[in-house]
Amino acid sequence: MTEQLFAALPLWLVLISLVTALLIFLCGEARQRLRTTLNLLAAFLKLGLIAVMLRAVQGGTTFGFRWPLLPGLDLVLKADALTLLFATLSASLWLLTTVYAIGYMERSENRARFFGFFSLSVAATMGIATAGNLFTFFIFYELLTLSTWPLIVHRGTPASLRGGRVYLYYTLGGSVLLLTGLVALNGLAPGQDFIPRGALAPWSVGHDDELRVIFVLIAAGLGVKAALVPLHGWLPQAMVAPAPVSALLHAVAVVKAGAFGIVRLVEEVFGAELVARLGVGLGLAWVAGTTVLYGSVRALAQTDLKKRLAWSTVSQVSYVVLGVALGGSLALVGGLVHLVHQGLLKITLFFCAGVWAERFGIHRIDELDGLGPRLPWIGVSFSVAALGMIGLPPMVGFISKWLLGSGAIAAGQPWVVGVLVASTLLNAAYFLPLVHRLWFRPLAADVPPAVPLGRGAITAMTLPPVVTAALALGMGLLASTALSPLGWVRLIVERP
Amino acid sequence: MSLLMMSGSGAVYLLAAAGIIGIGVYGLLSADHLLRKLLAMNLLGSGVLLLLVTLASRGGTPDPVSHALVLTGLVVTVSVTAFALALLDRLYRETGEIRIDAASDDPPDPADPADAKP
Amino acid sequence: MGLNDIASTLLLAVAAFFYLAGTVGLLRFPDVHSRLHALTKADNLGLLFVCLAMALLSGSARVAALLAVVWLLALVASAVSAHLVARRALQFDPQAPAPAEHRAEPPA
Amino acid sequence: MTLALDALLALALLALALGAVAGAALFRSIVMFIVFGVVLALAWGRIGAPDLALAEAAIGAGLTGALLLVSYRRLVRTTPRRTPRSRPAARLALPLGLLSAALVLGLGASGFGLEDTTTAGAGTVAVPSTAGQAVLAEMASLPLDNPVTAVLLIFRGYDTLLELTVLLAAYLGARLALGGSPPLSARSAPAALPMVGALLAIVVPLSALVSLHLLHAGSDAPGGAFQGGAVLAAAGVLLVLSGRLRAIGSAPTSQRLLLVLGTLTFLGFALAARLVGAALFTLPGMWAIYLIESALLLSIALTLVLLFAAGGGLAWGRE
Amino acid sequence: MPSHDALALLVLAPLLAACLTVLAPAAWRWLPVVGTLVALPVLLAILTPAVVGGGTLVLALAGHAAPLGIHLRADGLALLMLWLVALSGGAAAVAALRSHPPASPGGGYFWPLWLLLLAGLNALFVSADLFNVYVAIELVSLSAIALIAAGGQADALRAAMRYLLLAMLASLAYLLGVALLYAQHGSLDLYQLAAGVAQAGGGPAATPARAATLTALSLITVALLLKAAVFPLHMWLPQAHAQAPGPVSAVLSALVVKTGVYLLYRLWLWTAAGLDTAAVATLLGGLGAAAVVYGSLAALVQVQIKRVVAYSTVAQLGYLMLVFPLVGDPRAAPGAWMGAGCQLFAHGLAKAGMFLAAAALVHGMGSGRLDRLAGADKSQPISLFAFGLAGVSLMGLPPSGGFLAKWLLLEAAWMQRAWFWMAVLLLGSLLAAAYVYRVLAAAFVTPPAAAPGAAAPAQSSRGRPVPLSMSLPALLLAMASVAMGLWVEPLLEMLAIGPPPSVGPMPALGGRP
Repeated sequence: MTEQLFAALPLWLVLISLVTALLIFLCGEARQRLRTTLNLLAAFLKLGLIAVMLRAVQGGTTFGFRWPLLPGLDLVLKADALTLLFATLSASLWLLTTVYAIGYMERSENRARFFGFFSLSVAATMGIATAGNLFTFFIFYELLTLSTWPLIVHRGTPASLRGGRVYLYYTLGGSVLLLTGLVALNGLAPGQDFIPRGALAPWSVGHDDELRVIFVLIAAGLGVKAALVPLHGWLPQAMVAPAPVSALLHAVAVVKAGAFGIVRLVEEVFGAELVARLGVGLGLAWVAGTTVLYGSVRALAQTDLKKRLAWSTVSQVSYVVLGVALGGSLALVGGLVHLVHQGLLKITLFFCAGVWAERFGIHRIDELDGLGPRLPWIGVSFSVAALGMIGLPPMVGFISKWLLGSGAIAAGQPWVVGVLVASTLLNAAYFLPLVHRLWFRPLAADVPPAVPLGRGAITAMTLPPVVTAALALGMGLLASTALSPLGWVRLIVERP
Repeated sequence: MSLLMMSGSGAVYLLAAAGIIGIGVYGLLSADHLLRKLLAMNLLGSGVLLLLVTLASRGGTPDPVSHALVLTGLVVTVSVTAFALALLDRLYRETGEIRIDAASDDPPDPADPADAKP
Repeated sequence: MGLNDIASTLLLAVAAFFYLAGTVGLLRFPDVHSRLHALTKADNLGLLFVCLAMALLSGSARVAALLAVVWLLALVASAVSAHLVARRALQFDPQAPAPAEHRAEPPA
Repeated sequence: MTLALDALLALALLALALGAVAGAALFRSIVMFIVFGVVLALAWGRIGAPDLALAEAAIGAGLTGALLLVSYRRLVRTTPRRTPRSRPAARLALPLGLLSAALVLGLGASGFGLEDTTTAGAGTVAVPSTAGQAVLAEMASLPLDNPVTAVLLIFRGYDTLLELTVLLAAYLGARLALGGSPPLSARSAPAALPMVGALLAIVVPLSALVSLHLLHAGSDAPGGAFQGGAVLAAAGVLLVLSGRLRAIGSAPTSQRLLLVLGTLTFLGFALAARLVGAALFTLPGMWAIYLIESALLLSIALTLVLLFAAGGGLAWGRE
Repeated sequence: MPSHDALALLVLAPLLAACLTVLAPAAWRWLPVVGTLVALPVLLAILTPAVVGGGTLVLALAGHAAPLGIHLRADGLALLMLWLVALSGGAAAVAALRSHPPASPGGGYFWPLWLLLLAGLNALFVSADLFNVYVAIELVSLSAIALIAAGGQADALRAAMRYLLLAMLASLAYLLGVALLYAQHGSLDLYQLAAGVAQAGGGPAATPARAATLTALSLITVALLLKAAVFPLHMWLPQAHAQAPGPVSAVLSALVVKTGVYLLYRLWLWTAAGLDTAAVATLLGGLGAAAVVYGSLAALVQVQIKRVVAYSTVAQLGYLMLVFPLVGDPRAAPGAWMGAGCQLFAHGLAKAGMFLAAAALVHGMGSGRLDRLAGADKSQPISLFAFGLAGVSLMGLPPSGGFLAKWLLLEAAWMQRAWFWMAVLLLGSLLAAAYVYRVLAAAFVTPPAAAPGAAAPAQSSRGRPVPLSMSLPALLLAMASVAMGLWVEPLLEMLAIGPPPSVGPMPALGGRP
């Protein structure tokens, strides 16, 4: 019994956030203290569980939970190393985002609804992390769509409703593609679980074209959330959401879910060899490369801070896809580790942007002049994250790019190095000016006075970015240690 | 009754039933006044019942089951008709209408400000 | 062809004559009252003769009695209904062949 | 000769139906419809369905006609306000009518084709043993001689039960549709007239007698609860028309009981069969059949009268 | 109590209850709701294990076997519908307690009719006799239409009258078909007829028997299509369902229109199983596809929330028609059949919940118009949440019953490479998402009164509180329709009992195909 419960830990991981969401919905708008306590409690509990699983998985234990839904179709939750990489990232970042949101949302309405769906979307993310087969993955992938929509339209303004509508059009369209691919796959090879190096090889004989179509369908379905060009249209629109939501969307939940799904698809459904043999990997790589460059170029053109960050996400997340698509362990390591790095850096940036927006009502880039000294902690964190994004050694960004580049060469795709270099230059071109404005420009005369906030709120909004920035820095410096993301990813890639 | 005679007169009543059904359908579609529509409906019903019995009485031996069915059908028809007339009465009182366009689905006036129908 | 049959046939012929007369009256007479006058008298007689013919044909007392009851009932019914129609007609314009509301379908 | 008579009846039916549908004046159409019912009753008799002849005369012609007439009276009280919409359906009326007639005719003919071959025994298609034949075969073992009643109460009693509930539903639905509005007066004859009184004094008891006779005869001869109930209802209709009875908003308990008496009795016997270990709906004997039929008769009569009077209940005396 | 009695009592008990409520509305005011909520589930709890364990249950009433007598018959499909009646009917009854209190004058007529409606539905689902089905149809239509008219507004009366005329016409067409079948084959039993129909229909072309049989079948089919409001015979549905009182709309959409579909399944998958029905299946499927597209598009342009829901019913019934072409392929048949069952059940629950939620929203916001819905997320959270959940099931998003249905149908379509049906299914779910989204978005709009900076009371004034007895049943039904997606095992067990002859044995849950 107990070992069954223990084996079902992934399920608990999902249930915690689910239950939290329901409790928050129930306890209503007024009971803020209770809500905060619940949020933090659940977040810590989840981190604890993940810690336990980390140890166990390192020790070689595997967790699994299976619940039959239809004949030959099960709901499977499991925890392997890859799961935990994503779970750890999202769980810890969720904790910080929650803290941040508590401060950020202090004066706004419908907090119960907000935090309820917030927890719900995190539950979906946990499900995506622990999904044991593509079908389960799809279930939570859709749940994520549903639970993030209310967050995006939270403000209820026409603009946010428009953003939400676009978001739904894209994601539901994507889910139709995904569903079709899934049905087809299930018709071809019924009831496949995620298995290292994929399990389709036995079925592939004589079905190459079918498999190509299926791969394209599923990849496209996932590419919508991963914001691959040309399926990226919703992401900039979704910027209307409150800052914590943007942070969640970009760093933890939605975009990452897409990228993570592509990892699972390539590595554990089709398997790298099959993908290479079908020749779909290269195509994916090209798409990712294009996205990297396109996103950077568009980011350069933005004058709105959050818009620029959004476009940079479009480009950065594709690094992950790129790494996976190239094949070969080096590139894969680079891609996977960027999953973590980009998350940390991007969430820091969004936190900071949110603080400026909330306290000074600043949204445009040219309003940033001289804000660094005004809120030093925020300014420093932002700068650190920006430099990390550019990939300045010894920042984390550098590690990912280096691994990707060498992996590309190893995979015989030198053009990728060109892409990387170009995008690095572009990153510098759109991030350095921000840092420059922050520190080396005189404070503009017409900057409004900071909106007065409670101490608690200020701390709640300042602490998270500082922590994430520090983490990013630390991971760069301690990259060689075993428990750093890099070490963990190595463990994943070099597993038997 | 000899088979020949029965099937002969049976044929006659079959003709009648077919004619009545046709007339009923015609009336149902052409009628404007709801009362007329109901009347045509009753004609149609009689035609169907007549057909039921005529067809079922094989070789002159009348078929008791079909008779029982028709008896049931008669009572059902009169019940439905009575209810329809009551409905018509109320409709007439509420709207002053005695005709309805059965083939179209007229949506309520969108400009209607207070149309709460819980 | 026995006596019975001949008698009943004659009776039926007479009945037919009366019915014809009544019908012609119904169709030809100018107003409600004269029409009623034609109908009630003639048709009741016609019915009487039909009943007689039937009674003769059946040749059983029971049937004859039943037929008598039938005729009497018809008599009463026609008397009352004729009376009612006459009253109703009086309430309207005496020239009117029938109560106005029955003249045509209600205007829409 | 007989064929000629049948043909005459058929022609009359068609002519009357056409008149009822195409007539200019609605009132005349309704009268035509009533006459149609009477002729149809004759036709039933000719086909060898006397039960149906009775039922048609009482229910089809009598009550339906009365219902149509009384609601006609109500509808012409004032003139409607709306002008009619144009109805495309009307253009299709004639072709569709002809089409359906032809269709049915063809099918019926084909049906007869089968019948003649089979009954002649020459047909290759084996004669299916119809439910009707099965019933006739069973009749010998039954206490009653009228196969129709046997089917209604013994073989397909379940249908009859549901049919009763349809009648009940019609009453309830009519009440619900009419809402709280007070029942309209259906009386047409000035009740004070001595002649009307005399007529009622003769007709009402007589029709009660007839209905009882039909009920009793039903087990062996044509007739039964439905015909009897309809005749009794006709008497009630007369009383309503003459203002002796009037409709009131809601029924007193006694009338409520009468309304559901038939259904309850039938249900009771259907269920009680299980208590004695028999199958559901098996009736213990003739007495049960008589009991059920009397209950049915009362319920049917009251329901029909109430439907006619458009009232929740009945009360003596004029409003 | 033997399961046979439970089977019969499922029909007789509501009848008895109806009689008692007519007899003394005040004394028995608790009977309708308690009866629906307790008696039906209890009876089903007795019946279900017997059927699941012992296979299809057949009860010859009065001990007379067909064709002499009438059979009651409970197989998996019937059981499923009976459960649906009990669940949706029960929840709707609770909601109706508020709108039509039994003590009120109207309630004295409303509740007996309610019980008669449920009795008629049960009778229809368990009947094996064509004519008995006719009587049941009449009972259902009559009581349903009366309940629509219970509203009493002009629109409701018009809708009821239109529905009544079409229903009468349909019943007569059905009766005509039955007359032909009886004259042809001498039996009224749905299942006994199968042999004769197969023999006659399979016979050489243009034999009279064949012509009569096929025409009879098509007459009955047209009648049932009208009852089931399948495009293009749906014209009566939107007004009727939108104008009826909320709980009545719920039962109409969840159960009453289903009777037509259910009988179509019985007719074509059982009675006419012996015929080559490929063409018919394609035709019905085509109608279904048209219904899916038309209904969804129409739902997209409605301004009344209840009309949106009504048109979504038109669309969802289309899915049930798609089953006909999909069960054709023997390999795909079991999946398609399971999909049909899931869709029947899931849509029943979800649509009932959605109508109840819509009624609660209309009651709470004081208007049925979408643009009056702004701010409902604050004043009517439960109803809106229920609406959203039901919507999830309707658009077939996981995890929900609707999703399982869509998945199974898609899989069946894929197996026979039926791209068209696949496309229709996917398009339908997208459109469903669109029209559900319209309602939710309308509710999420910040009401102008409560624009940023406005005082808090300005928005709290929008919408009045809705009694829990109206919103909670909606929520429970919606949650059930979603939860079904996670635990569909009992449903599949039922469906495996007595599937159509053309459908092979059902795969067991958890087993690998």
